[in-house]
Amino acid sequence: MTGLVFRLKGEPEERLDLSPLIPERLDGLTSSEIQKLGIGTTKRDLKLGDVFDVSGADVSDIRFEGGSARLDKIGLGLSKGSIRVEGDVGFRCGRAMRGGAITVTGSAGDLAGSAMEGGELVIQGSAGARLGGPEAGETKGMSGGAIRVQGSAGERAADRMRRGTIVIDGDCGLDAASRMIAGTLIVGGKAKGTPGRLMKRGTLILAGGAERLAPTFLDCGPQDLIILRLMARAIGEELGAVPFDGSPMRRYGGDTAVLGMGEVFLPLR
Amino acid sequence: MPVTETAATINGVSIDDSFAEAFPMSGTAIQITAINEKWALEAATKMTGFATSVIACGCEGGIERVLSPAETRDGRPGVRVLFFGFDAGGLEKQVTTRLGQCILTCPTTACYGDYESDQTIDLGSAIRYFADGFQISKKFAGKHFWRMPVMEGEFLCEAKTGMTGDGVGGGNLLIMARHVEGALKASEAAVEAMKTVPDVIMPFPGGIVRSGSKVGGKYKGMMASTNDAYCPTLKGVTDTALTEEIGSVLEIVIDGLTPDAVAKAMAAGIKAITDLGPETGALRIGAGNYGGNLGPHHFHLKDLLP
Amino acid sequence: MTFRPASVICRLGTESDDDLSTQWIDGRPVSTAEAVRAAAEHLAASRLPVLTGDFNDISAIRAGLRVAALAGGVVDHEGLEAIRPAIEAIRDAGIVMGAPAEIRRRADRVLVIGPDPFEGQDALFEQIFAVAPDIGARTKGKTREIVWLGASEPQRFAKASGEARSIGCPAAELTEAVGIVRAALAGRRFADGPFEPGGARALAGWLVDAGFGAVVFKADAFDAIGFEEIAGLVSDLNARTRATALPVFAGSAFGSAQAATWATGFPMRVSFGRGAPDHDMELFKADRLIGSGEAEAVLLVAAGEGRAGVSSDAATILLSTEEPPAGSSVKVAFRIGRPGVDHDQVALEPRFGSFVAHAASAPDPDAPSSAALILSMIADHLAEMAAEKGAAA
Amino acid sequence: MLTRLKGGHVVDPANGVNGVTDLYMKDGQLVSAPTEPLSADEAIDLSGHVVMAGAIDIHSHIAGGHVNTARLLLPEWHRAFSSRPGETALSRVGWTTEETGLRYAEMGFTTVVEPAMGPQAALHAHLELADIPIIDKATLVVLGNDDLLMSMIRDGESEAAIADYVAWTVASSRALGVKCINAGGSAAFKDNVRAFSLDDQVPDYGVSSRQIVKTLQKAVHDLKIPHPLHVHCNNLGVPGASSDAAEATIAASEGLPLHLAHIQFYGYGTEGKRGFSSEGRRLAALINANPDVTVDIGQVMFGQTVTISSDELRQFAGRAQASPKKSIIFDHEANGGGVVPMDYKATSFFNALQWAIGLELFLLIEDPSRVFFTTDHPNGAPFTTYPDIFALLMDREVRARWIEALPKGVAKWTSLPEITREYTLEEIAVMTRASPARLLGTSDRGHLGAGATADISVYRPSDDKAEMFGKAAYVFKDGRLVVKNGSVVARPYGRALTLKTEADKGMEARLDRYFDEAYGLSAQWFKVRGEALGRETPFREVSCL
Repeated sequence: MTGLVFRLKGEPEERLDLSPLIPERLDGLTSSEIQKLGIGTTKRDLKLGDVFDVSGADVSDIRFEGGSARLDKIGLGLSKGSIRVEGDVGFRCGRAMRGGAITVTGSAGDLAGSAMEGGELVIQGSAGARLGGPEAGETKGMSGGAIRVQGSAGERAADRMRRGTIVIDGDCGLDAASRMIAGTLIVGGKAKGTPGRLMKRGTLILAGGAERLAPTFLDCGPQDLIILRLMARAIGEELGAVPFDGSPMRRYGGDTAVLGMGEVFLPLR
Repeated sequence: MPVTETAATINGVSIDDSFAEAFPMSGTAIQITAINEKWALEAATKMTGFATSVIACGCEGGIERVLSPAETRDGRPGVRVLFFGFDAGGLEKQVTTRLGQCILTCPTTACYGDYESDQTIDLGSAIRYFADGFQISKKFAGKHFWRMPVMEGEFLCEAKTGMTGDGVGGGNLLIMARHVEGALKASEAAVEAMKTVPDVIMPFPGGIVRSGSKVGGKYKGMMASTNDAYCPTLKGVTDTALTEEIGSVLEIVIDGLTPDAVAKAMAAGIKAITDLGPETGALRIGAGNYGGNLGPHHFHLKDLLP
Repeated sequence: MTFRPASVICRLGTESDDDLSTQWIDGRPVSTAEAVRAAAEHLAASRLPVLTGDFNDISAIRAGLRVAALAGGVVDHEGLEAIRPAIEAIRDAGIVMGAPAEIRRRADRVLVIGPDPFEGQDALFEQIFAVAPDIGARTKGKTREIVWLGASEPQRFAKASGEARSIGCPAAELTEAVGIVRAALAGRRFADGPFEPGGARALAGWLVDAGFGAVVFKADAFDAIGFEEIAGLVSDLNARTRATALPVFAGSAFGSAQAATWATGFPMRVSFGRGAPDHDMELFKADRLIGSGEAEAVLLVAAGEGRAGVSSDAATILLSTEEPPAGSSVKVAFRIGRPGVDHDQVALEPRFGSFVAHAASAPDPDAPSSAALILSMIADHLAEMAAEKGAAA
Repeated sequence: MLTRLKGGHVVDPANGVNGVTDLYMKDGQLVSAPTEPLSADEAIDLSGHVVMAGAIDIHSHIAGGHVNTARLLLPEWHRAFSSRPGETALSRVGWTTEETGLRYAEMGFTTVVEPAMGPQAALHAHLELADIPIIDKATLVVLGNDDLLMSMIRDGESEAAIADYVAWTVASSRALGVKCINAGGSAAFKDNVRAFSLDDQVPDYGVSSRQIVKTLQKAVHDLKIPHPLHVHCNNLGVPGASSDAAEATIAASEGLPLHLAHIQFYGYGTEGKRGFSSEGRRLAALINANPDVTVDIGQVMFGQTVTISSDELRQFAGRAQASPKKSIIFDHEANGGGVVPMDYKATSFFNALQWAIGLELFLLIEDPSRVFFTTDHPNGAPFTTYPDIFALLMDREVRARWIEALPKGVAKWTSLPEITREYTLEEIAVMTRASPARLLGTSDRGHLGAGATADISVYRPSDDKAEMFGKAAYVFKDGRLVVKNGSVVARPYGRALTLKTEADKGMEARLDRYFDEAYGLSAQWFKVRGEALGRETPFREVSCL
């Protein structure tokens, strides 16, 4: 059985809510039922068939041919199977996913991997703001699984992150890891702004350095820690090469404005 | 006088038609790494000290083998250590107590679970409070670790390790020789061969025990007492299992995470002893049992011949 | 004092008494009914209309929300971006906050953080600071002490009843300054920050020793983290003593956001595109929707001079206190009266901490209609269109 | 137009009717049967249906500053929340003004009282109420933590002066009655007091909570306000202290009527190893023995909700239990308040016992005309859980199933499993129609006699009481069909019921001065004018006794 393919007919005029297109919700639907799924976000009541050509059948292997920054909520709540998008995606890609895998060959909008609990999200381009972060009012961001962004990420990546791993190969925008509860954020490029503000626990490995740290982060000096080696190795096996190798880094503890049990690792230099 | 049939004679060493009777135990494995092999071994040796018999030591433990850096979790030299106990609770208590005293304390070490199972016992999760609130929990790539600041740096310890309730304790060989030199030589050869088998330990000193025991004794409260049937000095006055030419007997006790591992270890031991031959080594190989009614595992020697 | 109705209960006047000089279609003067019909039809025909502007009358935002609900549109407020951090911080982490009237009577120690919260709000300043605390067993009769963190001089607070001093701090480091006060309060360490360590500890001690402390700041002067940090400081203080926060909001956005919250469950940037209200601070931002072309019709409410400029190419329905500019993308224009001047106005009153109905200060029967009335008429027309459509189907 | 409602089983205890009979309505009112029955212009066949007056909820936080703050605080629980897969526990709530009206109407409720309107937030409350469709609304204005009242008591001012102040507040805020919330507690909390009981004194004033309650009770009585003082006692939710507070307050009624709100939250003892036990039986006995006292329950049901209260002191204490962990606490002038999210878990011993205590009180208070049906929405549970509560009261087998599912050990601590009582339809009608109307002084509703407002709810009888009361077959509001088969078919706006009181001129002048001098506020700002609300008929006035 060949994978289910959604081929985008052209740039949609409105944003699309593609949350119904996960294996759990497509399973058992006929092709014509799939065509009739409502995916529009305006009063026009747009149907899937208006926007995509559909082929293939295996709902556990979904592919989008052609992307757009207006394709929102791809893989929302995904728990199994795989989704591959050839192109860009909009907001909330992989939000609240619990398992399975999503690959985006282009870039993603805001809230990619928002509050995800499990599974793996790979964005080969860049990600927007609040990568892995919570929605309005939610007290927890990402709480499991792994995200890799091969480009850069927007502001507030890993906000309120509670568990799991995020690797950003490029730069990350202002105030990464704000209000972090626990978990691990690894950044290959520069961390802009003041990362880690209001973090209670958790680990920031900023291999490309930070623009600045708040005075409620305290220098603990260079540290040669087994955990760094172990993480480089284990996360590398899980997500591919990571931008640190386990050699000694300078450790900062903070944010003492709140609990102060978080840590930031910066290159020795 | 008990009559023991001979199952086979290989290279001049006769093998009893007998079996080792063994018992289910809860078992686990951990990995200890350190800056070099010396310190990994120091920690492992201390941790497995006084862990010969579950009856008096609370658990049985031993070094399974030394691991090369390529084999360890963090790429440093390491040691794999196995522990066995009556049950999961007892095992966990022993392992965590020994972990706290012998690994946490030992310079440069780190400690990881080294047995995959859904059933687990605590490692770092049990001793993390030593860090007085400064402990850090890390979960990544499906694993959970505790990091504890210590004066030397940071002690890294996996939160839990897998355990099995289907481990086996009490696999054994009785090595019977003309005199103690031969018994020791044969036993040493057997232990060396057995060490190449994964998932087993021989918990007694050098893997060898001279004070093999029977169940109970004449004194109230003794759970075990000397195995008089195999004591050469009592050959005449007791119901002996020894023939006249046997002047000394040693025993190798084997604990394994699986029955198969115990069987493989026993087979390796038998091969090593028979390869050595009766002149420099042992005349006869036997096994200890209690008539077959106590332990569910019966390792028949005739099934384990080279 | 009378209060003139300005909302849904009003109906169109007869054509004969209609003022033809206050509404236009494509620059051509038309009757109110024609303009309302054209506006309603345009909104109904558009894929995703967006309503935005300054909605400085609660009656107007209530009517605007009704228009959006009926037209499947989005509602935004031009002042929302400025208070977005405040809304986000409050709903993410909570706050302990107080009314100005209570702070006036009870606060013996006031910490002011950041840019002057009372700029343009002299009456609010007077209300709080003209007198000394006069109630509370722990506060009554005390001389009010004011510390302004982030200023080189006490400036306006020198005129307050009590003693004022200032602690300098670069604007960009105010959040960090608050962070080190929190660390000091909890007995945790901190590195060299925007002010010296002894100062941070002294300030923390000063706050803890207050009978009733108030932390006053401009609501839109901080990002969400900064706002949350200040709210966190007040929360920490309340474990040991009493303290309350006063974020000072300016403009009409917060009041409109509250009305949107009761009507839709969300404080705006709400879309009715799919019927039920949906909320997203980013996706439903008017500028973004118009810029990206996702919204192709705009209804703009603009009050005040120079507010009638419409920069986008999207077809616009303009409700403005000014005449519409010639040759713009404005399709339908309404001249509206000034809320609170020509018309009565319901607005959030900072001194009151709640809504107040203000009667028109210069009521003029010849003044153009209120935005609320125009919007109500458009909504009524949309409702009629929907009813006809329903009946036809 | 004369409409005949034909052949329904009418349950109208206020008029002693419980049987099949026809009703007639005209111009929004019920009228006597015409001499010639065929003269009706329209007939609706209700045979096989149960017909009652529209239900009245006397205590439900549906509008106002704190309610709106709860909406603001919890976007993630909203039904329309943009991206949360699946339904959330709080999502069935009428969380907007719009949905509040629709959901209530669908259950056959036509009048709902918002019980905690701060005087300074009166316009805000009325603006929200004006946006709630279909149902009629009313408010109780909160006094008892205000500087002026406490100062007047301290200074020994006359009862008449105090009554004038109360009258001014009721009239300005367009309220239907007066509520007193942890009298003096919010004021004490502002002086850093963290626990406050009936005979504790408010610092700086030297006035006790008891004095405040008694003074207000007397003023309300002297002003002939129909609804007795609505009291939220001290120490809400504190094991031991809560039941003591309720007991002391009941004892303090001393022959004048008094209404105690959400009594369930006071039914907590300290027995057992968890230090939490039921005082339901004891409180019910006290209430049975004190005919001056009426109560509503504030039933707890399981699931995510949010507590909204002007009891600032207790809400601040409750913030430690917030779930999710966030809250908003207000230091208003006069009253304070707090919004604290709460997740009542069926697996929790404490929450399960709270649930049981509420039902004990419902079932052990003998007179259904003195106990009112509330969840203290949304504090104990959202009002959308009402159908389940009707089933629990009317069907002991439903109760047994729920008890069965509770955590082990809960049943031991409550008498609920032994209680066999089942509410009858007539008792339900007393509790939710006839008595609330009498308690509020709104004689035009709560019954189906001639002259009553034609607010009528019609149910399809079912053994499943939750189904029966969850979706009314028909609801008429002011004679207009607004709900059919559980769905809203028309959504006119109702009115706010307000008390016809007049403020004394002298008090008017005094308050102009007082608010200006003490708070820097205009007394005019406290006055709610109907014109500001944007509805054709925003109010309907109710006469004093």
